[in-house]
Amino acid sequence: MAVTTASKTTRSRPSPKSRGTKDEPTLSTKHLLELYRKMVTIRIFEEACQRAFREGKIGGYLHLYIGQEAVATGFLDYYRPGDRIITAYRDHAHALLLGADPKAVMAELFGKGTGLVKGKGGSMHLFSVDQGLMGGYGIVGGHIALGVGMAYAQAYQGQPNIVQLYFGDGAIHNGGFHEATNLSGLWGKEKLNPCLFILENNHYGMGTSVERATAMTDLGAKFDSYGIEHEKVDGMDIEAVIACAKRATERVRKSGAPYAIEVNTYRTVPHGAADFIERYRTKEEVQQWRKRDPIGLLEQKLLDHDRADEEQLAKIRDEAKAIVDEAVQFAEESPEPSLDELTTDVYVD
Amino acid sequence: MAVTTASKTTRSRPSPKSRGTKDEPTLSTKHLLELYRKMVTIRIFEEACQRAFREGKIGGYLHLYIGQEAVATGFLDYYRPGDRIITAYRDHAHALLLGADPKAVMAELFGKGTGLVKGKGGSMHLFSVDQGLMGGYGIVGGHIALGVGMAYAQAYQGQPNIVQLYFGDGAIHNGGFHEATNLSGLWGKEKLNPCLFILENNHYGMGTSVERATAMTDLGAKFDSYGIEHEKVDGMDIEAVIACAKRATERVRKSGAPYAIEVNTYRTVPHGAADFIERYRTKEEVQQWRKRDPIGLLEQKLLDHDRADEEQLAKIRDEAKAIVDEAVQFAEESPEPSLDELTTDVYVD
Amino acid sequence: MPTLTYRDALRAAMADEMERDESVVLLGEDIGVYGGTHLITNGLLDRFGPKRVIDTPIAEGGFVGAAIGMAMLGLRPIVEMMTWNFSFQAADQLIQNAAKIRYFSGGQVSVPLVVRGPNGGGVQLSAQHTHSLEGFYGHFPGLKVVAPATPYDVKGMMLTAIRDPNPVLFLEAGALYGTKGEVPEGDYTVPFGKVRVAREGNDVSLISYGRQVNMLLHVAEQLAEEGIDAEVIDLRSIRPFDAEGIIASVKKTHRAVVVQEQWRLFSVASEVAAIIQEQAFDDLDAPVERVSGAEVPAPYARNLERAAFPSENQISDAVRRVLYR
Amino acid sequence: MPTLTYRDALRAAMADEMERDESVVLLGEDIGVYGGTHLITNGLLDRFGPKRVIDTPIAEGGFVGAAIGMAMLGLRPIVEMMTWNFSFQAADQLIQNAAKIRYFSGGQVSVPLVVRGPNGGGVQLSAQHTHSLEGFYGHFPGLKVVAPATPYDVKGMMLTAIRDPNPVLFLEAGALYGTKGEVPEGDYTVPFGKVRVAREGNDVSLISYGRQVNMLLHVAEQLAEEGIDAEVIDLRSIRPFDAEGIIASVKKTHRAVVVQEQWRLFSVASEVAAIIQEQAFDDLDAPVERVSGAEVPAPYARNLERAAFPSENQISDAVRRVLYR
Ligand SMILES: Cc1ncc(C[n+]2csc(CCOP(=O)(O)OP(=O)(O)O)c2C)c(N)n1
Ligand SMILES: Cc1ncc(C[n+]2csc(CCOP(=O)(O)OP(=O)(O)O)c2C)c(N)n1
Ligand SMILES: [Mg+2]
Ligand SMILES: [Mg+2]
Repeated sequence: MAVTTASKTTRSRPSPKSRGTKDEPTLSTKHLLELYRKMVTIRIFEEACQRAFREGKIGGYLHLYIGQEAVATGFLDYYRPGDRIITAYRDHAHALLLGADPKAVMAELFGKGTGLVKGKGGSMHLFSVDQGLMGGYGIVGGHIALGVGMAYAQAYQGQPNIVQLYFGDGAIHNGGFHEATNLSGLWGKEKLNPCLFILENNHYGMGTSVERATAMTDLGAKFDSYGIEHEKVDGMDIEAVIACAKRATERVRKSGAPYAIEVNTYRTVPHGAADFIERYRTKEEVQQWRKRDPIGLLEQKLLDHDRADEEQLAKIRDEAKAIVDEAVQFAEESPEPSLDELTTDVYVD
Repeated sequence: MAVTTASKTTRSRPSPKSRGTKDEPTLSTKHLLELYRKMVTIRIFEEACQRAFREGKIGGYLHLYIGQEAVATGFLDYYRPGDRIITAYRDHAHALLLGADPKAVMAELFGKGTGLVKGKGGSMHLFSVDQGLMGGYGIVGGHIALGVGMAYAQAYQGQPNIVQLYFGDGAIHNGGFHEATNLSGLWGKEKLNPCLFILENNHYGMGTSVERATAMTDLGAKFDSYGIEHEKVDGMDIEAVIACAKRATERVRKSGAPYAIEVNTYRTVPHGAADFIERYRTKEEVQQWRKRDPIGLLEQKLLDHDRADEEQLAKIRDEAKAIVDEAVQFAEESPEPSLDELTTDVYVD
Repeated sequence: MPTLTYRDALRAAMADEMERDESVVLLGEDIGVYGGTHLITNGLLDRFGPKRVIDTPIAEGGFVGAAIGMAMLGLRPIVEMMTWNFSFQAADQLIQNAAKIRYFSGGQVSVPLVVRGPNGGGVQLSAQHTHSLEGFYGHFPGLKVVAPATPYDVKGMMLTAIRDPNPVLFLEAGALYGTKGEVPEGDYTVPFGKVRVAREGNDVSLISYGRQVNMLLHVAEQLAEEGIDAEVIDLRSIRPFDAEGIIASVKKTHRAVVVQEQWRLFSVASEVAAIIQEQAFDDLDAPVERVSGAEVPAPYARNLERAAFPSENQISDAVRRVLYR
Repeated sequence: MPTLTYRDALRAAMADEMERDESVVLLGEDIGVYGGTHLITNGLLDRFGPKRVIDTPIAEGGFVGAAIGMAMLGLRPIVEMMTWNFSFQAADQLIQNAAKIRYFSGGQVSVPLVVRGPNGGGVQLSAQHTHSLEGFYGHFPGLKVVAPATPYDVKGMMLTAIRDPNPVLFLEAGALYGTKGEVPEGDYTVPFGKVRVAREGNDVSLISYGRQVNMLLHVAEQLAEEGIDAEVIDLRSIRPFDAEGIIASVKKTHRAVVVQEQWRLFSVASEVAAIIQEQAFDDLDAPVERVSGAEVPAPYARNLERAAFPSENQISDAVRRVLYR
């Protein structure tokens, strides 16, 4: 896999013909640059993880968000204090966007005592409860019901908050999805389920394409079975995601009922950092999607419409790189967890 | 619960105004009388079970098919040798219709060594593999995947046969339904899943109505999520069921792909023979449905159109009663299983 | 002291705590409108309303998972498994989430969840509806697993369970729902992790939990007539597992018979025997005997089912063996 | 004899039998196009085509259930659990259907099914992806549960498993996939229900299965230097459970240490200890010692994970204890 370094990122900018950026940006320059900074930070963070994994400094499973940055970046732009976020194991971006210290996140991946969850969970289990992150989970389909239950609890407790529930296209065929979304639809009728389902359709569950996983490939439409309305959005266009996120989060917050978004996105890296052969998709397909890289598209837009120049963008990338380098250094230098930690946190005593 | 005895059955015949039998029967008199005989036999058999349960001669759980007779009777009219039938625990009718000896079925319920499965399974686990019955199963949602796998095996082995897979409205919200039907739709694309899904929608899963179990109450439409086409049929009108069964079984047999029927039916007895309070539905509702009792409707039709007279029908009922009485007597007189049977059939040695 | 059935004591514990604590909610199949298939929750929907007594579709994995999510935000859900036989559909949620979330979140969340329902056999429900799962779930750190045997314990242990900040699997002996016993009114708790000496004795320790405890008490009476003075130990809680309590009894009696309805291999009785030989090796005058369910799926026929479960004769024979009589 | 890795021996067994028997089909996630996430099925899609090498969606309950249905009609499906950690979603199918259908059908059907995949930890996969489930599934009559430790055994036992007319859960030690050993070409089988004496010795019996067996052999070498002659017993099969083989060894050595990665309570080691004190009470010179995984969900950090699993030191200390050294 060709790692896209921050500087390379700019090169992955679409060629004029494939430009999807004719129309004026709708968001303020300030906002756009902020989104750019967030996405770039995630990208550079993930690339650093990839290297650390290769060097054996990160163990276990490592799933990167490269290519999908615009999704969480867009939806979490409408995070409100008290909202709860839950996702699967591809969870670094969610933690960083919610304000978790990159140092603590990287330290977690390095299995250090200074990690976000004390080195006990690793990449798949990032939690930052005070910031709304109710976890990354490793069992496909397993976390969906948890999010639905959280939405019930929020409504029951009279909080004005919602749950953003992220899951992948592979999870939709799992019984866990079916049972949980049915409960959500049912409870939503009583305004007891302010849950926004964010289906990150990156077209593959590991090596299995949507077409090879189901005869009915309009995944968003599967929410019809549960009385949950839904829409689709282009997950590579951050402005589209932002517009959708604004509407969707407001709707769920008002209605107390669930709503679903099928996000069309793509991971331009292998499923896990340990994977290299990718027989299940062609280099060409990956290349095509790289042309619509969410960071590249935004750069293009910013430059085309003179919202920023190369220099500004380079500066943002360098700042992001500095943050990530610092996180890596912190992780490297942090001590392993104390062995007493082995037996703590099994039970609340 | 008012037990409908065979003789009472006639009284449950609809009053002229509620008659649904204006138009000429489409089936031959011979065929209609045969269907009548089957449904009446099931009814009388179930009523005998109910009494035996009250007398403590049948233990465990006992689920009766009263009110739903037309469903299995109609669909199994299109059973072809080599087809496989699988259903849940409400399975007496399926066994009888496939030709299982009523004596052996009743003996099973009495827990006798002469029972259909040697007294090991009881009411919920009737098997008659040579006659195509691949079992009754007690875990809601648990048997659906088995039927889908059987359909795959039949296609893989090049048999011209299909699977008739029966399940209830309560099972449709279970993850087992979702995962299995998705596989069926997927495998059906390759003509590897000749499976006819027969959803017996009797409007309640135990005490929970469809409306209280899901926000999307068009249950048949849930098959859309799996690329499986479907239709609905009136399960109280045996002629309608027959017509539907003919089309549907032929279609599945030809296509090698799944198809689904939502059957609108009703159990006019409590969920289980041990239940008496029924807070979840009104006496009036039950009464309304009794007016559309499948046996009553057929009697009406036969009489209205002079296809039979009271005498003929009474004779058929008496013959059925004799068969059931004989079955009960056989069950009573049969010995308990030998204690050696305790440890057999755990493994094939 | 008023006498209550096991069923009513259980309901009283839940209802009292619901009065005291708004965060307690109930979920399960047919627990509301239907009144509960075993009438445990009968009347609670009318008392507490549909927001707190939640009828669910038949989706054990879904509603257990949802309850875990509720618990993570501070509710105290009590989930009814109509019977524990259906819990295999929720095994992933119980084992992968409920048991582990606190640990892999580095202690950031807790899961104050109770999952309760009847388990065990004896009424001809046959293979799919007859399981005794104390050991099966007890294997997993992060869970607590308890099995009350008396009306007194079922109320006191349910109150402990609801207030426990950890996930508690509460395995009731369905066969005991109708049994009566003295149950104090009002608030009292029975702690987890301490065995109950159901009968004092000096010659042999009879060890079990759930419905077999009553059987052991009966056998002990018969043995008394033979001049055998049996002590009966009710484990009460399977995890935490009270090795101390077991060892204390065996150090006194020097002999033990462990009885369980569940299968022998990799079971509660395996652990009891293992612990005794580990910690009371020199005190043992005979090998620990185990009386377990027959190694077959539960049969339907009454005579086969009876033969599949421990009998009083099997138990007293085992006692005579450990006493070399 | 050619040397093969555990992985290649496993693949060879499946491929050879697929050549011989049309009724053998494979199902699982990413076993075809992807080549298998552990490359166990690599190349088999090209050789046998998509009708026999079936990529499935992420629906463990669904495809295990479907495989049971296939087996009931005479196919011999081999299901890959990408890892056994995901099998909790199929627990209902395995325990309620696969294990019991033959019984509750009165012997009318059989379920010649194999479910295989890696289990056990050691590579920092943390809590949800680290389980050793031999005892968990071994508890249920109707299932066979095996855990091969060598390339020789994995091929011979896989051939036995495929030809077995009963459901077999085949728990591979993921950590051993790359290990090499001598593996005969062609057809040979290793029967279930017989332990393997991996090393002969007279002073103490070290008993385990799966990847710990290699650890025990290594510890045995170290102990030899102390003049302790340890016998190493590889259980191989968990159900059927070879009590005889265990007892034979202990009657010779009079001492036993049981080692397992899984948790201590209600586990394989519990049963081994219970059986030994039951059947070799008078031969035992010391209590059976157990070395098990720490009673915590598996942690991620390397040092914590190492501390969570049995170590060579823990084992040799246990050996010294049973030898009163
Ligand atoms: C129940 C279960 N089965 C299998 C796995 C192994 N696995 C991990 S990720 C994955 C693919 C999930 O795909 P998707 O839901 O689309 O998420 P993505 O990786 O694309 O973000 C699989 C099969 C698992 N973690 N859980
Ligand atoms: C997984 C599971 N949960 C709960 C039950 C208890 N139970 C038995 S039948 C039933 C209702 C099923 O309703 P439906 O599928 O509509 O079938 P019907 O009884 O109406 O024929 C329930 C909840 C079960 N058998 N399995
Ligand atoms: Mg995906
Ligand atoms: Mg129903």
